[in-house]
Amino acid sequence: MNPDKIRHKDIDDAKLKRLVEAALFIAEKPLSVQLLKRDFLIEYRVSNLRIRDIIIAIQADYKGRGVELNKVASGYRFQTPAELSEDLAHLYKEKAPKYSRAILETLALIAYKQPITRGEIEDIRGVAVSSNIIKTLSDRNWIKTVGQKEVPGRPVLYASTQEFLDYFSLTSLDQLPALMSMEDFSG
Amino acid sequence: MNPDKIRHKDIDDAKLKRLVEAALFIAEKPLSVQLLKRDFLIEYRVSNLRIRDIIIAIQADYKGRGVELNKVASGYRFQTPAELSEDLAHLYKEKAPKYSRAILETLALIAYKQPITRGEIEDIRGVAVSSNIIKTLSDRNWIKTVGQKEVPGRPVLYASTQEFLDYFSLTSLDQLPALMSMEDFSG
Amino acid sequence: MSENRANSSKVTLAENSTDSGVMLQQVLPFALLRGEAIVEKPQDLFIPPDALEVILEMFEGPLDLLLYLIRKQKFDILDLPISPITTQYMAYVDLMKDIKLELAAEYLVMASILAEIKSRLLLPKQAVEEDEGDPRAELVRKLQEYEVIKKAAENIDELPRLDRDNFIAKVELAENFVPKILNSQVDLAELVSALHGIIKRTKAYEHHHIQKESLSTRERMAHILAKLKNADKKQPYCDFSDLFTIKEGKSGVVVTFLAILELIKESLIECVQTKVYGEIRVCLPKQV
Repeated sequence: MNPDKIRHKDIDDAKLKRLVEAALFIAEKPLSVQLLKRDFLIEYRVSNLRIRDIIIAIQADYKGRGVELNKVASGYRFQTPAELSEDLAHLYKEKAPKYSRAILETLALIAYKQPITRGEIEDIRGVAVSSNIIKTLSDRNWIKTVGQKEVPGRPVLYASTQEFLDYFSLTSLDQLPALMSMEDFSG
Repeated sequence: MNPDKIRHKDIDDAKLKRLVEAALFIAEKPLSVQLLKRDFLIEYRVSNLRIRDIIIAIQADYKGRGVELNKVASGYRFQTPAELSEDLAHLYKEKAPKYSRAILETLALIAYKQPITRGEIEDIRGVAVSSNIIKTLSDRNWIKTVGQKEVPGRPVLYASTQEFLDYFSLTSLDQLPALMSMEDFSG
Repeated sequence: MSENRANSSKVTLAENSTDSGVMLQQVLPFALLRGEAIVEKPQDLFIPPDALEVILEMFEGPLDLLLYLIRKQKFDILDLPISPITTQYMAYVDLMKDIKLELAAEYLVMASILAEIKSRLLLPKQAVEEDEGDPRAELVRKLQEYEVIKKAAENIDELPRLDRDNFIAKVELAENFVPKILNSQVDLAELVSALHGIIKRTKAYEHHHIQKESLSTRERMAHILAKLKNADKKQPYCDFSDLFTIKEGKSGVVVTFLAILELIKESLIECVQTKVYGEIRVCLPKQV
């Protein structure tokens, strides 16, 4: 088809702006001026320059609003402003994977045997404690360092935190469940 | 966790408006006031009434623009206004599925006569309702089962869903076109 | 369309049909074909079987076919002329049979209903009991009920639809957007079971004397260490008496005292007394 034949209708600025705005909102991908013309404005006689002016006008309209019209490599698209990302993150909550056995054992040892060094935890568990485990528990604010042990290397001592108690609805550590009695594992 | 504990930060109207606007644009589905509160505003102390006022303000802002904020059954969503449909539709014409009369009549019976059993649908239509029809409507989430009729065989009762109303941009069942009245039968 | 095919009411050309067509014996009103003009079929018109199939498939069942015939002839549905309607209906059914269309059972059931109503209407008036009423009433009711739904379905089809008439606005998230990760949930029982796991694995664990009673002491030990760690860099110590809280009572004092003893034993703190009977100061061990 001859595009000149199709592009015959006039369109006023108000209608053009509505149409461009709608097109940018419903398109699956960023729209360039060319794509806008080809896919949404094929029936109208409208210059690239005019489309560009309309886009600039729309960009101005959305300054300081909940969405903004940005230029990316392949064209224009509506995006949320960077400042809102943190607040919007709530919608896309993702469940973190369940804690591994290693994390739970490390946490248990810190809770029941605090203050305790990483070396002591490794001694009891019989395997190395990765930095990731300590980081995970620290990031969660469940453990904290409470000093250093006066042994060679001055290793850091770990203890549980108030947040740890709060999470498990405990008022103090002695509310932690009693462990099995000594006889149970003396054999 | 106690939600009252989380909802503590104050938020001014300008920020609230930006956030609600952004949330409505990025959400995958229509957002009710409740959903907005739960998923986007959990950190803020904000009343339902205030959110509703903000929504009304946003609706006013978008009057005559390329998209408008509409209320449908399950909440609010931004969609293109009917006046632009013709200009926008030609690109998407192939994408919109067509539904057979069998499907539409079954859907109409479920929408207007719910709760209704398959046997009752067959009775009114005068033909058997194939499992494919029920499956298509269920897969689209337009119908759901809402129990069993206390007659021999305890057949399943079908009703329409919010997604059905959302798809047709309706807020409730009473917005469905009125059924033919008796006067329409003469002649 | 595919739903139509699966519908048991469908009328389909029988497979391997060798009929090349059919010569029609009588005038039949024909349907709108895909919205195109009504084909008023001359008597000798040859209708290709495919076209017939399309026409007949337009009917959703016997009620739909009857409604079509009634509307086409501008009959009054409330005063249904059974005789001509039955004749025309039967002609359609015969036609479907003639071209070996697989005829849904419902069409034959309707044929017998029509025949029965017709025969009852032919009975002398006095033979019909008063309270039996109009034999057509039930059929008329069904036709009306079906027409209401047929029209409702057409109305639904015309409602604005997503992706056809309405389009949902979509907005991308900002580049710096990071989804919020919810912390994993831990059960207190899991924690205890983790520790039991260690105990079972570690024979040497008997030395560790983990008991409920010692926990308050261990907690206090951690508190004291934390307090000393956070102490002023210029005065990196605590007065011994400051470690006790009178409000805790005797048992609290005992716990604190045990904690201090345990900390000294493990060389985690040091106690210094600068003068006789002077205040005892507790501090972290001097760095080497």
